[in-house]
Amino acid sequence: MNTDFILKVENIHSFYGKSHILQGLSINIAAGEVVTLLGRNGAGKSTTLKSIVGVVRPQQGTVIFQGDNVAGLPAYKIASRGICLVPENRGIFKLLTVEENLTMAARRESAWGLADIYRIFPRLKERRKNGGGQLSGGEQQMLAIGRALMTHPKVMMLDEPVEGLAPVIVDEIVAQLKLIKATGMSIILVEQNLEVCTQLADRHYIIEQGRVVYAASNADFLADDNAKDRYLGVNLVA
Amino acid sequence: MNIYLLQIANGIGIGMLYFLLAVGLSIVFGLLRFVNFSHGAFYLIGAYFSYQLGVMGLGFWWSLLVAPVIVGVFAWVIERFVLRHIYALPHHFHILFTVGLALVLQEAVISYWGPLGANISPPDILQGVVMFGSFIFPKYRLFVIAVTAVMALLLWWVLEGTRLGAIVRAGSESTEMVSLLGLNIDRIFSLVFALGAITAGLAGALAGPIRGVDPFMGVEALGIAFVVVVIGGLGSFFGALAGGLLVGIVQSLMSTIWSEGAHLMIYVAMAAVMLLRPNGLFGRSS
Amino acid sequence: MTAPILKAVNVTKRYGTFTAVNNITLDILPGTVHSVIGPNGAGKTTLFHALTGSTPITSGSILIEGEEIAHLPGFKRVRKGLARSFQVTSLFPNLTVRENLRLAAQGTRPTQAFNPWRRVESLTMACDIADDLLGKLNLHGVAQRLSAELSHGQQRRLEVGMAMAGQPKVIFLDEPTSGMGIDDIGEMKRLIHGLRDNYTVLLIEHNMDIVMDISDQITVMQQGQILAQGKPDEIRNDERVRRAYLGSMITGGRA
Amino acid sequence: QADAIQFGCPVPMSGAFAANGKYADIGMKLVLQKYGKVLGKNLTYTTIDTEGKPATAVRKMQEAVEKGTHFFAGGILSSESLAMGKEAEKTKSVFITTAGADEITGSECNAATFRWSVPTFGAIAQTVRPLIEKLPKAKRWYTITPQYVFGEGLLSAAKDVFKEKGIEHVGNSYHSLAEKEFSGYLTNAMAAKPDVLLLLNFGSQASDTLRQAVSFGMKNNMTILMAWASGLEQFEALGADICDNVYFGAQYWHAIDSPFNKEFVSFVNSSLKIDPNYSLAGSYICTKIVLDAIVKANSIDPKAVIAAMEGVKYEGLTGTEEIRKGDHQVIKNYYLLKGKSKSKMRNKNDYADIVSFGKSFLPLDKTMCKIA
Amino acid sequence: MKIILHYRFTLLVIATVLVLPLLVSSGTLATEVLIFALAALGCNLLLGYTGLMSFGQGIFLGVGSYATGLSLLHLHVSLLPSLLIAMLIGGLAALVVGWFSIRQRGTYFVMLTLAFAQMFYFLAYTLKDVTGGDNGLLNIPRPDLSLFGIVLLPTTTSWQYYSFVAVVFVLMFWVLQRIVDSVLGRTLLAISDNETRAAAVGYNITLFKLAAFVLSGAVTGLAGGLHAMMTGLAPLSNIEYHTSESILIMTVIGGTGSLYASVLGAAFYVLIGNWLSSLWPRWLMLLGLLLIAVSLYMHKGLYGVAQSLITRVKLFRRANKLDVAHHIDIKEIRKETPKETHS
Ligand SMILES: Nc1ncnc2c1ncn2[C@@H]1O[C@H](COP(=O)(O)OP(=O)(O)OP(=O)(O)O)[C@@H](O)[C@H]1O
Ligand SMILES: Nc1ncnc2c1ncn2[C@@H]1O[C@H](COP(=O)(O)OP(=O)(O)OP(=O)(O)O)[C@@H](O)[C@H]1O
Ligand SMILES: CC(C)C[C@H](N)C(=O)O
Ligand SMILES: [Mg+2]
Ligand SMILES: [Mg+2]
Repeated sequence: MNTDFILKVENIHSFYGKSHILQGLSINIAAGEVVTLLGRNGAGKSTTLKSIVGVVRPQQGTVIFQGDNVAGLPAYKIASRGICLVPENRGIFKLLTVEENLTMAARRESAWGLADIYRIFPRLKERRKNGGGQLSGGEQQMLAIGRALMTHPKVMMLDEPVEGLAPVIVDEIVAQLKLIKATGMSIILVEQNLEVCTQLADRHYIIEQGRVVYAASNADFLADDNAKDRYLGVNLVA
Repeated sequence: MNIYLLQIANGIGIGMLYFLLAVGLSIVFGLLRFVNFSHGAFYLIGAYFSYQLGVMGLGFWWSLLVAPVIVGVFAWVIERFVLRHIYALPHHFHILFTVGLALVLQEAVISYWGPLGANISPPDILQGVVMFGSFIFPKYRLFVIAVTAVMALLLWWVLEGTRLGAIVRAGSESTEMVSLLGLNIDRIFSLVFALGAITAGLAGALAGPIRGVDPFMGVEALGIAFVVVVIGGLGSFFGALAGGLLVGIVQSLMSTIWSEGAHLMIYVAMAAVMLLRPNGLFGRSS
Repeated sequence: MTAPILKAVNVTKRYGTFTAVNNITLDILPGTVHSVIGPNGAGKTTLFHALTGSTPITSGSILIEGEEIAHLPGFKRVRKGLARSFQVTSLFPNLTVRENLRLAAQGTRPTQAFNPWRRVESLTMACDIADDLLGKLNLHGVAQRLSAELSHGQQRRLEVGMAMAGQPKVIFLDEPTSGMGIDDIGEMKRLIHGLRDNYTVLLIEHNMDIVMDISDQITVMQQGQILAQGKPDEIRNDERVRRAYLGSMITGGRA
Repeated sequence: QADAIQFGCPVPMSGAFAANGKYADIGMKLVLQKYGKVLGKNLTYTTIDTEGKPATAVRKMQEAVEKGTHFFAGGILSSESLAMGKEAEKTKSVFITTAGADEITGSECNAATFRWSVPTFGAIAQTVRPLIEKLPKAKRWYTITPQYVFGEGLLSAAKDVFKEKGIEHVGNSYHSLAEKEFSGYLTNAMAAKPDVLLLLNFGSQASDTLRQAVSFGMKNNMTILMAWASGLEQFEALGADICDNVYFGAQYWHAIDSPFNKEFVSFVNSSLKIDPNYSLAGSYICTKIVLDAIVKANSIDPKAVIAAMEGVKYEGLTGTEEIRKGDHQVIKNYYLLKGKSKSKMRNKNDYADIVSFGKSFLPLDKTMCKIA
Repeated sequence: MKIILHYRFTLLVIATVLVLPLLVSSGTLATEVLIFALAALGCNLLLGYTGLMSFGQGIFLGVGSYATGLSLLHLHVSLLPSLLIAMLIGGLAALVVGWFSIRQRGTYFVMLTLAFAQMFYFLAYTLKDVTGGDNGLLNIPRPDLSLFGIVLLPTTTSWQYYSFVAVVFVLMFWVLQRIVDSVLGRTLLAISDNETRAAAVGYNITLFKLAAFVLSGAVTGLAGGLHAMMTGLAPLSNIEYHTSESILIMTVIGGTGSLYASVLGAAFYVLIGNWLSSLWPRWLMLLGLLLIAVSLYMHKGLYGVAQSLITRVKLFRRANKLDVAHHIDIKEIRKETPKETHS
């Protein structure tokens, strides 16, 4: 069982200054799987992603990626091993053109080329010579995902990828994420939008105060209104 | 030939050296987002290293090549082991650090080579003058123009035409994001910092035979570089070029028109540019 | 029929050759919640920037209660009764929550803020507004914390509070719920709904649940232009809007 | 320590004139060591780093006075020396300097201030005049002048000589004290086609101008004269190739053929293994003048010492020197040197030959000095 | 007790002014400390409270000393009016410099102030009929403090002058402390925190920053005036780049957390500089190393160091006194400890 997981996070503790955010959190993800992290604002979802990729250094616990403990390595080393985080703010380089944003991230061994990205996000091709700062929110999100693909990740982590996007764009992005999933990519998704989560994910974790308080497969979770209610306050039961 | 034309030609000669002096400051400044107050000190040690290598018998050409490289390595070490740790701080700490480093370097130069300056002779084939009609130009200054022009092309290509250049520009916006893409931004910053120092060191080594070396040449150079960058625009390669040439030409022309004010006029030119284009000739609006 | 409190006439904003807002004319009636929706990049935020003076407009005219304000810089429009929140949270991170609100309240009387001698506490008006808002925003418990230390949801609430503190006539909210948890969203919805009693609200929002529930009027933008305008029901049933924007409506949960 | 005689050496130890300060400091140390004790009291001195800034100089001088120092020899820059002269008068001390500005023993002179160096009038008279004599065909002269009192002083003195001798002054370029790039001025000078290029700037600026002039090939078609060279260290910095065939004016040169100088040079040679330069020699002789006056007055009361200095005649570095009572100016020789090629140098420091020398000073009534 | 706490900084400054003469034997040196402390206060007003890093403070010190010098020499005014003129001219110069540079932010602003410093230097250099050029203005008198012909405070000796400067300094400190605690001070803090937000809630940020700049210029001008009287001259070097640099260094060494930090910074810089320069001609190297050390290890400046020392002493004492409450105390004290800056 153990060997099946491409990424195993075990009992990590992370801090911002003195405040103890992650308090012994453990999750894992198998190759080709999509899991979501759910939870209220401030539960520690983003912090979990940051701790995995090394932007926040976990002070305890292990992050086993493909059999090696990567906890404590600098972010760029973890990223270059194949864990790519698309952060909440998307991190588009405003001074670079769309195309430069993509090409600078390219890896020689990457299965994803510029043409592949343009095929799934034709809008980016239209705006390829524009500066990254001139894109709308949705366009930026597409660029961020496309750029992540260029780094040829084995695990892609998306932090609220459809936050603030219009429904049609959300549909578009969800559709593309399904395609990406179909290529066998492992994805960790942090998302507030339950609809998006349940459409994409195989399993769900709910995080509360820096700990996993609930884990279930997609089907179980869909059926469990109680859990949704209790942990997410969706008020479906009432 | 008309004296003004002579002065413009001379100004171009001065200006290209100013460009080389300022461009490193501008690159480091625009990309690493901090003011390197030790840039002048790199110019200083570039000049002194080439002087020292010359004294040790390495010959002009090798000294010219090796001295900037030593400066670059030195800067790389400083960046790699010290400077790096303060990037996250407010920018007055960067200024404080680099001002401190400049002082240390300057005083170290005085301690080792003494407070007196020294002379560097250009190699024999670059001695003497070239005549264009009645127009006289020292061979060595022509050589400087040629070297700086080549450097300009090289730098431009690296920054705008290569993936490295794109990464460097990206890094100036968000280092964290660059690392999230699996790129070692720290190495790139060290590289850029060293590159900036190399250009300054080269400028110093080139300036030696024109101006000699003395321990306070760094302070003066830093002042000029600032004016050039302000005129040209923060972080802009072409800005440094335009600014350098403008300052050189203004300075040169003014020495015929109103010699008392030649130095003041550099600053007046700067004020004029600031009024018309607050971000400098080629600056992006902040 | 009441006169519009805010009128935009043929407002155009270009970035270089790109027209982000194209010849928009809008009437905002007092005491209403007027939502602006539209796909990403439609120009909603840019329209807000143009109306509140965060960016100068290329052409057109903007009238508040009949007075032309298009030429005024942003800080002067505040005195005419405009206030805004930002799509990306923009607070004074190193000041306390209460001080954030106090400063925002003070902004309508900036000459007082020039006083180099008066103590902050003696400006009772601004302090009272701030204390009052702390209650309304449910931020009493964190009043003395630095705003940087708040959770995202709390910061978003404070962001809206910053706009309220100026006691404006028209309040511009740019996606106040972006990135909020589900329970916080409900609270935010009530908060915005309550604003209608005292202010005129101009709202950008992607959460259709909120938009459809609390709007009096909706303007749909696409590619810098107005696509449709009307009451929530009209918009919900407008076929063009459905096609261009609402899609399968997953964003609003099961609205 | 309390009854030691305390000296102050206020010179720039840091900053652009640190080189001068360094040697001046050595000069004072040497002479105090040599004297050992005076009037049965120990001699002590403090180096005061003026940083080249008048305000710092004055502030530190005030501090030294508060600690009981009343004899100061130093001041390299005109501005700091003028300011310290004022302070010396206020604090009833004695100050002797080697700086350049005429005001020190001219319009700003005072009872407490003395100056060893020859003012601009004499520097021009002893360089421009002999050169005109030597080069009767050189009728067109071009000047390059730093824009401050010292430079203006040299320039106006030169203009007077030009007028008198019927020389055509074909142009002048002013430059600021911060200038390092002289090619613009030199381009201008070349266009004027002068026979002589007269450099009126000082220190590293003079070196830069000369160096750049040589690179423009100007040595080939005109004669170059640097009216006020700073001495041996400048030759060392420039090297023999550049100095070859160039004329220099100098306050002091280690090869001066006077009995006291010979003694002094061999003393320095033996104790430091170097030849003395102007800063070292100036500081040495200035301090010596004060020491001798203390002995003569048999008192350390500054007033008495001043009285003892006034009008005194002594064997100095440039031969017999005399302190003029009316303006506290030392009447001494000024030298015209000519640089020689490396092959002709007999030893490491034999950069130049003395071409001529002499004493030229404005008469007292023209100095504008009124010592109350 | 509350009052003491309220005026703790002003009281601290009074104590400093009284203790300084015991530490330094020279009145001139002590006076210089206070004068540069004043200049550093002006700089801190910008750096610490408005978020503006000015590399042009030397301009205001320089014009302040010229203003005092010229008014004493040519207008024959008395002590206080001449200082008032220095403040006025300092403020005016700041208005001009600020007008052009304040629209720029961050690094670009730094460069502009620096370039202006150069420009004013060359202006002063070129206008030698007014400023005395390189020689500077000489013979500036130092009038006694008198009212209607009655001498209230003579300023002849250096210690007499020190007492006068000390009074002026304490007064100015109190005023400035009051200003940074005022509505204006808080608004400036807010602007330095987030300009966009400040503009969006109605503040004319350019105007506010300009006000801070003018205030800073006036304070620095006053320092320049006092300095001119102290040395009896207004030299060109007061307006140099180096002066601007020193003022800035003092401010940063002191720390920007509080106005009192600037007093510490100036005292440290002036005294250490004075001491080191008498020990070793290459003392600037030590200064350079010190600057590097501050930027690497002492981000809150001397003030931060002092603060944490005090905290530690308190902690130690309390821990000894009350063993039982130990745990709670440590927590409480932690809160007071300045937050570490993350690098
Ligand atoms: N840079 C930071 N410094 C200090 N505390 C932080 C920082 N970033 C986050 N926190 C705190 O850490 C906790 C977890 O934050 P995190 O961003 O991981 O939450 P989240 O689950 O992603 O929430 P959201 O849904 O709002 O994005 C919160 O209490 C937050 O206040
Ligand atoms: N500073 C700018 N320069 C050039 N183009 C810009 C600039 N700001 C915005 N744009 C462009 O204007 C268009 C409208 O952007 P705007 O931010 O107003 O969209 P929006 O409707 O608010 O979208 P979202 O819902 O994603 O926030 C976008 O295409 C964007 O790329
Ligand atoms: C020493 C002097 C001859 C020249 C010096 N530059 C001065 O200012 O006076
Ligand atoms: Mg998050
Ligand atoms: Mg928007």
